[in-house]
Amino acid sequence: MKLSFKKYNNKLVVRPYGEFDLHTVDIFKEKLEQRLTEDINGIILNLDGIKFIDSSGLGAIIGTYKRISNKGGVLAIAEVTPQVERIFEISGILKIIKLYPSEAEALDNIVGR
Amino acid sequence: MKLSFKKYNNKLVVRPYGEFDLHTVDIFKEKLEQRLTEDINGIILNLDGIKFIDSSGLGAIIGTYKRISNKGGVLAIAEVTPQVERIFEISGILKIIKLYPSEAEALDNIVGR
Amino acid sequence: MENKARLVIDSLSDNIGLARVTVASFASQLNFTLAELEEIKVAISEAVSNSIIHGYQGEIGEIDISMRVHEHQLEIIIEDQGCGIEDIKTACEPAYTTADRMGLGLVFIDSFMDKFEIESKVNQGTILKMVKIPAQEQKQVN
Amino acid sequence: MENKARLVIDSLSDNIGLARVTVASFASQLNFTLAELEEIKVAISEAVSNSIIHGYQGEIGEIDISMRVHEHQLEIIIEDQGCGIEDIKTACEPAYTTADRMGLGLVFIDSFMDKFEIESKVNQGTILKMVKIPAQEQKQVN
Ligand SMILES: Nc1ncnc2c1ncn2[C@@H]1O[C@H](COP(=O)(O)OP(=O)(O)O)[C@@H](O)[C@H]1O
Ligand SMILES: Nc1ncnc2c1ncn2[C@@H]1O[C@H](COP(=O)(O)OP(=O)(O)O)[C@@H](O)[C@H]1O
Repeated sequence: MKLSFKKYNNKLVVRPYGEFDLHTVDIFKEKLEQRLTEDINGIILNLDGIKFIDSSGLGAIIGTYKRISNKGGVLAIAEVTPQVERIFEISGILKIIKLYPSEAEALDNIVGR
Repeated sequence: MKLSFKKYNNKLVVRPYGEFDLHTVDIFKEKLEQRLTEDINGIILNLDGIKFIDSSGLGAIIGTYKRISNKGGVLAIAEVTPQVERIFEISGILKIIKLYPSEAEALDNIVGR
Repeated sequence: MENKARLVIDSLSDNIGLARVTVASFASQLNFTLAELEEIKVAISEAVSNSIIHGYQGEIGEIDISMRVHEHQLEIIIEDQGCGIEDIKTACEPAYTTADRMGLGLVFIDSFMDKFEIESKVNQGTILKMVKIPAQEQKQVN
Repeated sequence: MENKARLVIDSLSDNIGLARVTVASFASQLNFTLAELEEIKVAISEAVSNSIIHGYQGEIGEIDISMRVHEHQLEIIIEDQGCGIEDIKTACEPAYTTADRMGLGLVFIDSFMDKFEIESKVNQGTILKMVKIPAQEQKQVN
């Protein structure tokens, strides 16, 4: 898995590429932790580069949600592929995390929170 | 393997798609034979849709060359991918069959023969 | 037509993608849609991950994946010689996990495959049997 | 790091693509370029086709493909229990064929892999052993 990061004030946009499974979750967590500075109160996870996800990848996303919620921040998810959306739907994760069609919309909606 | 055919006077343009190996050579030979009417004196094989070829696929191309040569016609090959070109080079097939960068050039060069 | 293949891998997370790719490639001889192939991949991914994490608990063992195409259906058997499951019924409950994970792996397999069975013996290992039939074939039968 | 996998397939031409995809997927944990992965695919394709056509001569038997990554090199062993090769040296000559084919399969394997060995016993079967090392690794060693 490759990851790219962008920072807008105190929001962090995270964009992982590749397959999101047991083999890649540790890389994801590690790289994210390095970028998760004190000031960050919102994460936008852009998933348009994720070709595959299973329950291990889902677990890492829930972990990210818990991590940012614990410090009072929010997590938004943008640009999911159909396979990812399907997994999200079955898992019930949509009850706690919002999906946005684009990164810009996700940013707009969590800015100021 | 899928094949598409076009006829220009008495030249036949053949365009196979997919992988060219032991599993697909019979389909190739069979479909080609159906289109190889009496009047045809030239075949242009457009290989831009071939993602993979091995010696079995190469054998089917040599077979096509022999088939059309026996009735006094010519075979030209157009638009090969790098993997196909590599196999052609090692095999020595380029000594007997010409490659053209485009279908149009191949047609131009064998028309009137 | 019948066709068989068998993939045996070391229980390393490096091999999860290999297992997915191999099974999906084998499955593609049937009339599965792309969405169905994705479902098969998730099921394989969950099963192989479970053998690595729960079955062998990080030790290196073998995971055996047998595939068969038979009467237009895909049969998959995934086997490990790991620690086994004590209570299969509980293991299958959503959110049940013994390893601080999601507890959704077996739930996903069950919802993505047409048939799903687990056999397991503590200290001997676990066998998952699954069947998937292309929706297209199911329609033709009815 | 060491990693192993083994694919056993029925000797049907339907499975040649499966063998290519599986070996290429396994190989991709090393630093192979796309062109090198294509070379590996050709070698697998030739070996499996030979087992199907020459080894089992159209009968159904098993083809066993063992893969190992070891010290940054890929080792592949392909085995059939088919008719075997009487004269290995002659079989390896360019254009030599007993089945009205190109006689280039073994030549391709030899030119695409870094090491290539054949063991065969008439009526018992044939074993092909190949090694491929990413060009990038070879440079680093020198
Ligand atoms: N192959 C296996 N070997 C041993 N135990 C297993 C195996 N597969 C599943 N289990 C047990 O079943 C539980 C539920 O599995 P699963 O639904 O995949 O969730 P998770 O992997 O998230 O824990 C696991 O936590 C584990 O205790
Ligand atoms: N697995 C095998 N079992 C038996 N004979 C084989 C096998 N592989 C190769 N051979 C023999 O070696 C010859 C040369 O093989 P090859 O170079 O691949 O060319 P081709 O497949 O075009 O004949 C074959 O024609 C066959 O006689």
